[in-house]
Amino acid sequence: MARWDEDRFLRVRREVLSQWPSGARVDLNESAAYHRAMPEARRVPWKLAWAQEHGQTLVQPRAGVAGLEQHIALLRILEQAGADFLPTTVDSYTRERRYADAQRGLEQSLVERRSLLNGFPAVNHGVDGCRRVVESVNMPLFVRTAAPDCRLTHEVAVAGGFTACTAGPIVFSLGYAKDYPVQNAIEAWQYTYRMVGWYAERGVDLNVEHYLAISTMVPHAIALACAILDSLIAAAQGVRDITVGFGQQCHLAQDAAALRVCARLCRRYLDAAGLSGVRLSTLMTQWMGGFPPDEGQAFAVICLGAVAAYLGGATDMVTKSAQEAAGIPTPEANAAGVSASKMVLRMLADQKLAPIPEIAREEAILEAEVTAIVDRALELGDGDATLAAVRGIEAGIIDVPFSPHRANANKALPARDWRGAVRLLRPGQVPIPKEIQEYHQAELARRLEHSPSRLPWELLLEDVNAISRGMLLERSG
Amino acid sequence: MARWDEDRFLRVRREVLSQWPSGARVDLNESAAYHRAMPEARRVPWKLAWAQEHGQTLVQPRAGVAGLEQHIALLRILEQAGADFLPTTVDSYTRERRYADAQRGLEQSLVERRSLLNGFPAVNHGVDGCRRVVESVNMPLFVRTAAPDCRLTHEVAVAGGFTACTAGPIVFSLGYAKDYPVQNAIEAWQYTYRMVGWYAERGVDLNVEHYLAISTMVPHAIALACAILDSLIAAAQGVRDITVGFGQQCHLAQDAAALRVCARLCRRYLDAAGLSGVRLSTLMTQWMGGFPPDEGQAFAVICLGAVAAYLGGATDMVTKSAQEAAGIPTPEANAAGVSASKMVLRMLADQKLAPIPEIAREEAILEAEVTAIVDRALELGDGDATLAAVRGIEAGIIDVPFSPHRANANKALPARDWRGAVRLLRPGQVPIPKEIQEYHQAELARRLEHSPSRLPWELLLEDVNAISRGMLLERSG
Amino acid sequence: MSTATLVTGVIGADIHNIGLRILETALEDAGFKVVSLGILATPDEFVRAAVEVSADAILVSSLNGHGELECPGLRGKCQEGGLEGIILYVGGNLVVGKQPWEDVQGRFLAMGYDRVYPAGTTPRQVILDLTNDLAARKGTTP
Amino acid sequence: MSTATLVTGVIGADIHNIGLRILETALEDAGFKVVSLGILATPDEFVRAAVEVSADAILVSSLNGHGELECPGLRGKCQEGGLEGIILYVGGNLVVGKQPWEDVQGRFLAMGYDRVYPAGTTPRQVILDLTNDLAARKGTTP
Ligand code: B12
Ligand code: B12
Repeated sequence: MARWDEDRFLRVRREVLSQWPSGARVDLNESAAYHRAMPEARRVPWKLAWAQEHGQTLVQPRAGVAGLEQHIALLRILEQAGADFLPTTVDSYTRERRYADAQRGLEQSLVERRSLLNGFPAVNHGVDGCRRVVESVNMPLFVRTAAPDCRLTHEVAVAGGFTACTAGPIVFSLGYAKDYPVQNAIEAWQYTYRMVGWYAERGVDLNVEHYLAISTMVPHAIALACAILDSLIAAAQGVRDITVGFGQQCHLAQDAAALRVCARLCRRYLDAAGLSGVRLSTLMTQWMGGFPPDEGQAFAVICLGAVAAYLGGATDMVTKSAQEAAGIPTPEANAAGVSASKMVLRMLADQKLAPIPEIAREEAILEAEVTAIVDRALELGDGDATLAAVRGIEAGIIDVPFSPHRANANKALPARDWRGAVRLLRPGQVPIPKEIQEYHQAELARRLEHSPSRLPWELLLEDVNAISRGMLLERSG
Repeated sequence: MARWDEDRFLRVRREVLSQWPSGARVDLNESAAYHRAMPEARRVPWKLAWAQEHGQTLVQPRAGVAGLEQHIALLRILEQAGADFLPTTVDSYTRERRYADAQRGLEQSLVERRSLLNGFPAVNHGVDGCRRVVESVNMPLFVRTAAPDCRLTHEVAVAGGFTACTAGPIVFSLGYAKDYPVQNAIEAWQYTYRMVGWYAERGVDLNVEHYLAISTMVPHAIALACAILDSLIAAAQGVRDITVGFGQQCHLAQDAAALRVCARLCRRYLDAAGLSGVRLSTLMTQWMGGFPPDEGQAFAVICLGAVAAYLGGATDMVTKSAQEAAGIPTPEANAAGVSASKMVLRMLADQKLAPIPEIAREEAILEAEVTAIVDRALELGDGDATLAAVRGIEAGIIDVPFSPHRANANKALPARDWRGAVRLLRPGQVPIPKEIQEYHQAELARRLEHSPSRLPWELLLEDVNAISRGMLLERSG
Repeated sequence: MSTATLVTGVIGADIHNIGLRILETALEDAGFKVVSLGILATPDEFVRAAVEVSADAILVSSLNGHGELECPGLRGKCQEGGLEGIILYVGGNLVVGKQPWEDVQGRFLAMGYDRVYPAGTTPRQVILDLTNDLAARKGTTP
Repeated sequence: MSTATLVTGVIGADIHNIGLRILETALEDAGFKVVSLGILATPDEFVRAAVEVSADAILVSSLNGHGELECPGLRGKCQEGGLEGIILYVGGNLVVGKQPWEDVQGRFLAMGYDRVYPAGTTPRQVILDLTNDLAARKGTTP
């Protein structure tokens, strides 16, 4: 996992930029100068640092439509609603590097005057399109994409003035790919990280955000292990500003605990790997599983997400809208998700409800679990995070429930316990420490008491659907 | 505060029933028989007991329109959304016993096909109209009115099959009257309580709900003192099922603490007065002050209310809608307030986040304050709750900020402290124990540090408006 | 700083006094003499008080939604009482439910109110309008 | 208990597999033979697999909103591949945003799908429809 030398980076770069005509426009030096001319307050890393200093939790929605003007109009509405960061969610074609299809979708969208794409085709809009976006709003921007290979998107978006991107070879392989080899994804991401490092060397800080988006019933320990390994890989290429996080599971103590431990643990592994000088911040995205179609219920999930972010002291929270179950939200519905979330955070900001013993308990459990998983993976990888990832996945040490990736073991079987906490019913090869696994079993047994005849997968289906049906735990009767 | 003998009750009753033609239809014995024939599950007292046994928090909205059919349609939508109790909010004319004006408003509403009244004119619809309502839905019903004298409304509504009513001479004098003497209000309420007692003697349990609705910046201690004294007055007339509560102040620890102490304290005073055999339950109504016009922000207030109700283990919670600031909500908006609230409660139900030390701390403070106020009032009243109320108000021992009543002292001046908790900046004659008042001052000082030049009333205005402007504490800058 | 006299109150069967109290505090702070009727004030009480103190304006608050039922006729009563041309403001949650503001405003202007305010109006705005309207009546600039 | 063979997959640049996995589990439980292509399946892959296993039906899942861009043409490819009259279902969040269901359904029926399902459809419903449709093809009653 040695740092790529600049030659290698620049060699691969030629090929990356040739994937679509807009690549030719990207000029690293010109971009670095563009970034250096931006006011600090419009840069993600600066604002994250500011938020940490002031104990604030920042909020950003997800949003993206095909057309440039429409996208700008959308972002302005979100800015108005109080978003601290603005997103640019990239469409699925762009994620899969199907730029010609994205072009077709973009053109058809302009003709039909509605977005047929589920996001903003950043590569097709090119560097100047991205700069139009960045210059049309006041808040710092994230480019939100997710795939095993996002190199061209990041070249274009960063040159376009974006100061943060979603990232990670492990989180994006296991979450967004089927047969793209993990090893290859790592290389693709090392490229992006190296690019971020290149900017950093020139005084241009960019933030990189690591979290496992597929998180329906994924225990926080597994998600954090992935984010930490990705962070090690990133830092090795010179990334200096990293956010680590996970998706809300709707159990307040577990969610808050995960926020409280994640940066601390990540720091510990960075230090052990001799990777110093990295700024860390934390993120929680609101519930990433199926949402309730009822909009009142959806607001409940959103607001409980904000309560958890407050209890855990998140630096950043990604919000959902009350239309989540129905489809891409209207700008207004998206804005209401932002304003509800911000309101909860503003109202709780000073209340100092902590310490809460239950959160501390979940912290201790989680810390032991994450440590066990990452240690074991690093052991398999002879201390190298890239090998740890590949071999850890192969060995089922890292095993993400519901992952669409063929390399994923699919042996770990989660379930909610009687209090709604996500536990491992069957750990598979995930190296959960013995006492903790016994605790999981005991807590799960209390739930199973009330439904003794159920098969594990029936339980899982029940848990997957519960929130969209308006509850955390299905009730018998 | 001796129990009225039946003769006195029946004598006054003739006059009460003659206030409007529909009074003639009320036949106590026939009504008692009607109630006895109702299934238990459709009675408020039964359902409150069930909820307490099962550790559940029930939810009810407020709602009422002029027309009978429209009102039924409205209640069915709320039932559909998951309301555990159904309301019938009575219009302002009926509250002020202006039945002829209510009749005019009702008729005009039917002509214009929209409700010109802000509630359901229960007296005008009469016993049979009320029974149509009760028989058209499956959930138990509350009649929600508020005035110094609600006797005829309660005669009609209870005969109409309602099994609970909002009540209280002190809470309704200080909250809803200008110059109606407190002494007279007590008599009017003793009548209603005696009526409830009359039914109870015949095996028909009815619930009576006591809370101070005017609660913008009213410290919980003052509100609970009022509700407890009202409960003593009620129980003395034979009421056997009482709910005590207050309005959410949006400080989680204070709200949860108030829920945790209110029934316990009320029981202590009932016991001391030799009033046994009363079933007590607890209530919190969601924020009763000005709401934010932004609907996302309004959902945040609503959901935080539900979080507080969960933390405090409320038996019942009255919900608001996201249209609160705009006016009487559409049935759908009202329903969304119910479903958001229920969703939060369902999701948190099993999580067992307690114990939370901060809540225990506020409990101790509150218990000491309430005890000091009620003890002092009872002392002034020579142990008689009715005299305690009259003299306590006269002496400013009970002093409700913003009360429109002329008898109210208006010397107590509240403010939020640096953490958003409501404290007394100036206690006036409210007998807050010395150490606690010092604590209030210290906590307030930490807030004032950041705004040293402000006058107390400027601070109050700031606090009154903060939530409707989207925050708990106004920020400088 | 104005020295005009105002009569304020919450009209009809309405008990919402918090908004009006805040407004009154601000008006007094701005130098107005405020005579407050408090809650549950009848149209007759408004007129009687205004005559008694020779008020320059009457400010009517109505939040509970019964504005359409309570507020018509006040202008007529003022005229009968000899308060020809007195400034009449009304404000609050004037009708039942969420209705387009233009409609609501139109209805109350038609009743003879000089200005109509939605809930959430700031005292600053009211003071500004009053100062202008009073000056206009006197033919001066504020 | 059915013994029919189904080809399932998530079409196009779409990676949402949770819903389909759950559906597949339920279908297998109900006795169907399920051949799953997983995520990111192209129309050609659907046809190739269906030919290979002589499938009775193809179930296409599309959640990411690109259904309108990815789903047209599959019926034509089936016919070219010799899968005359094969049962074609499609389901998920088929279009971008919240659109009236009748419109959406109409668009996909016009593309040649036999049945169109919104997100949130229960496996029970799908099993019922499949059982009926398969029986109808064979001219039997289920
Ligand atoms: C607090 C409150 C109460 C308290 C009142 C306490 C009190 N003594 O004032 C209590 C709980 C007792 C109460 C009771 C009822 N309420 Co209420 N209440 C509210 C609430 C939540 C806030 C009002 C408030 O204090 N706002 C804060 C102040 C500072 O703002 P403001 O009132 O808007 O006042 C400012 C401006 O509007 C302006 N202003 C006000 N008047 C005037 C007049 C003039 C001339 C001018 C220029 C400016 C002006 O200046 C003020 C200062 O800036 C509102 C909804 C909301 N806004 O969120 C409902 C609301 C007003 N209530 C309502 C109703 C229906 C009732 C009840 C009938 C029944 C019920 N909901 O249970 C009873 C009233 C019974 C009766 N006889 O009137 C409805 C009215 C419906 C409508 N118009 O469509 C509302 C809108 C709630 C709703 N959405 O249903 N209520
Ligand atoms: C979980 C989720 C994700 C996970 C996916 C994890 C995974 N591997 O599956 C992650 C986080 C990775 C993800 C990513 C994205 N997502 Co997504 N996601 C969701 C979410 C929240 C839940 C989906 C889900 O799992 N539901 C639970 C299952 C059990 O239900 P179901 O999917 O409805 O499936 C049932 C039925 O529909 C039916 N069914 C499904 N398919 C079929 C097919 C047939 C033939 C039949 C008969 C029945 C049937 O059977 C299933 C079992 O009952 C939905 C919104 C929602 N529903 O709340 C958005 C949603 C589907 N995603 C969306 C989008 C846009 C994306 C992204 C493009 C970008 C983003 N939002 O960041 C990327 C996708 C990138 C890509 N290349 O595709 C949009 C789609 C927009 C639209 N259609 O208008 C949605 C609706 C969110 C939104 N409102 O914007 N997402």
